[in-house]
Amino acid sequence: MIVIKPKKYFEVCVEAELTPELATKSMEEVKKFKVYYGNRVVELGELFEVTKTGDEKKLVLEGDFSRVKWIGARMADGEIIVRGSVGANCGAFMKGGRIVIEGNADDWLGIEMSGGEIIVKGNAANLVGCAYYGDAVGMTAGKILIEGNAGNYIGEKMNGGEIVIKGNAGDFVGTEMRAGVIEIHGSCGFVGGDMRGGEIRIKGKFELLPTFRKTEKGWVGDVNVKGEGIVKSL
Amino acid sequence: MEDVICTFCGSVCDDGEFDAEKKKVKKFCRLGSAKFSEKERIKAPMVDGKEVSYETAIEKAAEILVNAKKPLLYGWASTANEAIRLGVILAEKLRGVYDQCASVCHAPGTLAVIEEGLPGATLGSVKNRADVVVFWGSNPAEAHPRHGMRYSISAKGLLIKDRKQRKVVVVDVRPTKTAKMADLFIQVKPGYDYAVISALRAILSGNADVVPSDVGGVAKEKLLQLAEMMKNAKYGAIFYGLGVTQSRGRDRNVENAIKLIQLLNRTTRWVIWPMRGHYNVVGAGEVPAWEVGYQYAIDFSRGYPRFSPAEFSAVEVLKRKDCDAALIVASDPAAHFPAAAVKHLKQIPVIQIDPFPNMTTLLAKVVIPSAVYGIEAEGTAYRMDGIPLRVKKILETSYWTDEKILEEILKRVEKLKG
Amino acid sequence: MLWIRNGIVIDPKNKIKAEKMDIFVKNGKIVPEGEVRREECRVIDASGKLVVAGGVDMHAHIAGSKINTGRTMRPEEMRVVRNVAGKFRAAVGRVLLTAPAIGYEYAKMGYTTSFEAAQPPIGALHTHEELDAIPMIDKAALPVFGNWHLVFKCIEEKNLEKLKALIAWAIERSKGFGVKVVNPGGVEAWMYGGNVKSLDDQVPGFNVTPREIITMLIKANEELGLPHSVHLHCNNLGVPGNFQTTIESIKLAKGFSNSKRQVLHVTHVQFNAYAGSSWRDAASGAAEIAKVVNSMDNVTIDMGQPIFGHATAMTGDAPFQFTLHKLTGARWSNKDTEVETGAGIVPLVYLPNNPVHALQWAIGLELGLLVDSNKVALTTDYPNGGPFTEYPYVMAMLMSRKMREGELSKVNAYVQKATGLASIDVEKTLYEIINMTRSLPARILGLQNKGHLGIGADADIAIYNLNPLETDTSKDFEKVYKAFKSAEYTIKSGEIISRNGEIVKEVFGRTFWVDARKKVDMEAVMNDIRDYFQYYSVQLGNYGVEERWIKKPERLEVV
Amino acid sequence: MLVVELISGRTLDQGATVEEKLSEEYSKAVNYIELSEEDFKSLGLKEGDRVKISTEFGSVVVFAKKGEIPKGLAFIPMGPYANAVIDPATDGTGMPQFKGVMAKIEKTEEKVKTVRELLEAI
Repeated sequence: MIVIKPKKYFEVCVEAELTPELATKSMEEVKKFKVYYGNRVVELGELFEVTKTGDEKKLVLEGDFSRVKWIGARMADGEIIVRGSVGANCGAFMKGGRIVIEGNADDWLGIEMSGGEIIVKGNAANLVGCAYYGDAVGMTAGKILIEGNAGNYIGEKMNGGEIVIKGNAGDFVGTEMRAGVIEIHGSCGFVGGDMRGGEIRIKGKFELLPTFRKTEKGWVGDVNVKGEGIVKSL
Repeated sequence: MEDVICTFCGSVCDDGEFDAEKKKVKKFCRLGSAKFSEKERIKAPMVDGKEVSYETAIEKAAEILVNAKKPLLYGWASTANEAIRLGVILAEKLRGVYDQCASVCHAPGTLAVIEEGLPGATLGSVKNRADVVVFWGSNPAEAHPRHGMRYSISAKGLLIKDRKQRKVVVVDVRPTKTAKMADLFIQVKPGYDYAVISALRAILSGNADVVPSDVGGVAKEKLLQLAEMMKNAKYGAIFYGLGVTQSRGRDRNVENAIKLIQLLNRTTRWVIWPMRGHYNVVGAGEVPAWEVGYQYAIDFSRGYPRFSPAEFSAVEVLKRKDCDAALIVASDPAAHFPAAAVKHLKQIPVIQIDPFPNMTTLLAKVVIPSAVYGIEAEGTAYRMDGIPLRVKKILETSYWTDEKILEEILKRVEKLKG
Repeated sequence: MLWIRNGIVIDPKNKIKAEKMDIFVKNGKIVPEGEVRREECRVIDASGKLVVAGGVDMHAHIAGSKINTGRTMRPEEMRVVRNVAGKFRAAVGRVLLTAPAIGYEYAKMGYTTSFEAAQPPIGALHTHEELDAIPMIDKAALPVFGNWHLVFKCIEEKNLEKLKALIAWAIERSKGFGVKVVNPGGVEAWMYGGNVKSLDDQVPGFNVTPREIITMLIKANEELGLPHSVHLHCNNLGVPGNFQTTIESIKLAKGFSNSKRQVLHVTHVQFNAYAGSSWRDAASGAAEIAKVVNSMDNVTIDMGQPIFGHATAMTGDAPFQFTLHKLTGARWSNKDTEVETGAGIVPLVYLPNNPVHALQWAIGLELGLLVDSNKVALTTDYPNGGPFTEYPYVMAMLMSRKMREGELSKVNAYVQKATGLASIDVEKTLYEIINMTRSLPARILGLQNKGHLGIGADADIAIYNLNPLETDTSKDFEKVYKAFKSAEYTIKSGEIISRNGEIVKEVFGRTFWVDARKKVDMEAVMNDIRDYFQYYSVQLGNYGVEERWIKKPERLEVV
Repeated sequence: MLVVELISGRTLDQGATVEEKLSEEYSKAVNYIELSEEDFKSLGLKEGDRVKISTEFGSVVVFAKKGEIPKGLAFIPMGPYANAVIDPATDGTGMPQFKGVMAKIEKTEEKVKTVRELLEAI
């Protein structure tokens, strides 16, 4: 297990594709791991304090990582615990393993993830589990649990997996969704625009688009894409 | 001088007549006339408020930019392509961020293009063929005053000869000046454009039965009426504005509208186009697109371009305090950005290149005055529909052009970087 | 000054078939040995290497509003990083490339000239700005004429002098190179949601037919004596059964002749070579087309070869693009352009196991194999058929039956029954391939100093790590592919710009444009032009491109 | 006190003075809010009166005007006054929500700041 702690406040955001894979490397290698500090490429050890305890495939990120982007991107296994908040693109294209964020997550959490689990104890921002710019399909498998609130455009083009939001979600949930489940325990705005499949369950209030048909299964649509998505109360 | 080209709004009218003696322009609208009227200028280059030579200001600017970990290069919508190209190359060289005014204007439309494409036409096509024109969240009467006369509402075209042969629809949240000229005005509840467009698509695709009696404050009968009008048009055009790009839904509104256009083209002809604001905001996106692949919100920190408005648009970069210097060209973010973004701009060294003093001048460390394209300098600009026009130099000036200033900064930067 | 020693030269224009010889370069030109002092030359040892002229791409979409909208629409294309900024520009793109990437990738492959194949005249300044941004290569653009109301008017009036004057005026104003015709009449019909289906359909609103448009444009083009012939994208592109229309169109060239070149070039014929009545029974019409082309001495074609993988369809053929959008459900851009033309863009991907895609792939190859090597140029109609960076694949395939057999086994079996590819024995020789990528396209375009290594030619030279005397192109296809993928040397106007597939020097080439104004009485058309400008949205005085706005213009005057 | 949905946008006056940001004309072109006649009356306003606009994101004092606008909606020309109160969230699109923020409007005696003062206050 490796514990990583920022040495200082970062003047501009840092991009560090930290994955549990790092825990399998020697301290030397970990410290030399390349991260981007604005337009400078620097060594991890220059910006972060690093300590290693045992061989577990696990990263513990201590402190505020809200200015560090791409944490856990493309990770395949192992675990990352963030004892604070994370910056954008956390868990992007993740294939497996687990990320626990004790604070908040920024935009693009778990984009196009195809496996694994992300748990956010605080709030998440926008575009959770979505398709990245120009891509056809968002999250395909895995689970994202947000214990607080989430922002807008959650689960856009989602094609599998599960997103659970214990609090409220923002606007445009599950737009162009194809498969998978989004569960919102609070309220949200528009739901299911051009939804083709999958299910959105909401406990609180939400705004249904005028293109869904009421059936026994719930609201089915979006009729504009001959969709068979289901929107229903939880 | 005839055929003078206006460098104010995205209509880029090119039929002006300039009287060099009186320094007045004829034929243009109030905005164009204001553009060509004499006004207060930044007198000389300044560093920390002190007047200096161009060379000194440029030296200082280059120093700031080279030392920055993440310089933001923003603006570009009111300058010529030649300057923009140098700006993009400078951003690439500095490994900074390039963003342009569209990101607080029509860039959500660009996100929609990424999703669905852009089924459009030049303004000349609309003028010649369009029998139905819809202004959706756009208000040319105030933002593009001659658009209606030259291209859309009352333009005299080949197939559509005048206003009588054309139906004009305005969809907006309030009865704008443009709405007064319309045959049909549809007032939507703010934030419900997406739902209204979805309802129209449902009606047009034979699912009118699911549409409730009221959508976003619009009665179903009215939606049926609009759908009927759209279906019966021989050649229709939607011109959308900031009413949809700056409100709830943003790019999703435009995306939905494009899907509506796709559907309409199965039975008749329809096109859609954004009412772009600044005279060359199209160039500010097209130039980086061919140079580095993207239109805006481009980060070069890794030595190659990456696109992400969520991270690299100027407002996000500033709000996140994710830049440590800024070069502002032909724009005034201090006036036009939300306070939360301006706050960081006040904390970092700012270099401004602009002909006119504005709010950004007040917070800039280095101020470099420049010539006005279309009046004092020649260069290429793209009208809102992408039609290229060469704006003219009609008056002499001692001010340097943006192009020259940027060329010199680029040279200094290259030298400093070794 | 350069001295390329002991290379094995293939130069089809000058009938040099793999001869060991030296080449001398001075002031950007190929010169006789006597004009250089050997001791002042930089010497390149090309022993055992293939030395040929720089490649000439005679039909690609490399600049202007279409490709740029394509880039905007497809950020996912831009995530492939080809060069990190440093000594040279950052260059990105998977198939759709940025302007710097286009120049760099051509140069790496030993290509030194490329023509933008469709330019809406009113958008010419944009096209030229992008051409100016492409480093490394020489370039030019072909303005489109086949759906322009002014052209229709001249044809309706059967006024050839007027049409000639219009062409000369438009090519000068757009700083263009020749006469491109895209789906004549069909794009105008699209303005009403339609298309034209045969050469004899009347264009809506006009008393003209595609047959008349093509014929009269050929006539005008020939009387003007432009360097290049009419460059035709046929009607019915992408429609099963269209090979008949293509053959009919090709036959329109009968009765015209030109001692220097063809009188009609038909482009990306693969997309216009389908037999059958629907995609369910579609088959190849390549053999029939090849027969007709081979039987005529005044027509050339290019392949439009699809490459499996990503591509982006972008043409002036707006109705076809909409059909493609309906078929695939993919993103769709469209641009109706004043009273001149239209365009459309749709992303696509060619999959080997898709019967239609496999059919298209096979048809392209059939055309390349069955048509006389002096009549078919190698293209992918970039980015419609795929990347130009895979030209080496096409080159190797045309030379190796063995390679084709291997590839055939990987594609949908539908190809076996719908095309004759499997039974084609033809293996083009290296000489023929060099012709199809150099001498022939240069001749088709009318570029006298390109595509060959004779005295006076531009010193655009490619040296490949391939000994033609020792290579069996039929068997060594992998080696052939590799060699052509990255030239050992690419020399542009006498400067070494690329080595072993790495850029070593950035240069900017010239933009050719054709001036035929002296051949016409411009007043024959000016009144009509003035009158028609009421239907434009710009002033006549603001229309067009001045030479001084272009970085390195080169005017070719027709006298 | 009144709660309205606030939108910002272009006007001819704003456009005609946008290159003279430090002039009084510009300030005049952008330092007001348009309210429906009904809302205007309900606040007991007369032309030239000032109101304080407060949102979750800040507050600003501007002149009040009667405008042709539905009840419950208010319009403020794009510019620094509007930007003191609009929602800066871009929701990942890069575009702040310049149109559509709930705002509290109340009559005030506070003065309307100049653009310089506005900038200083940020």
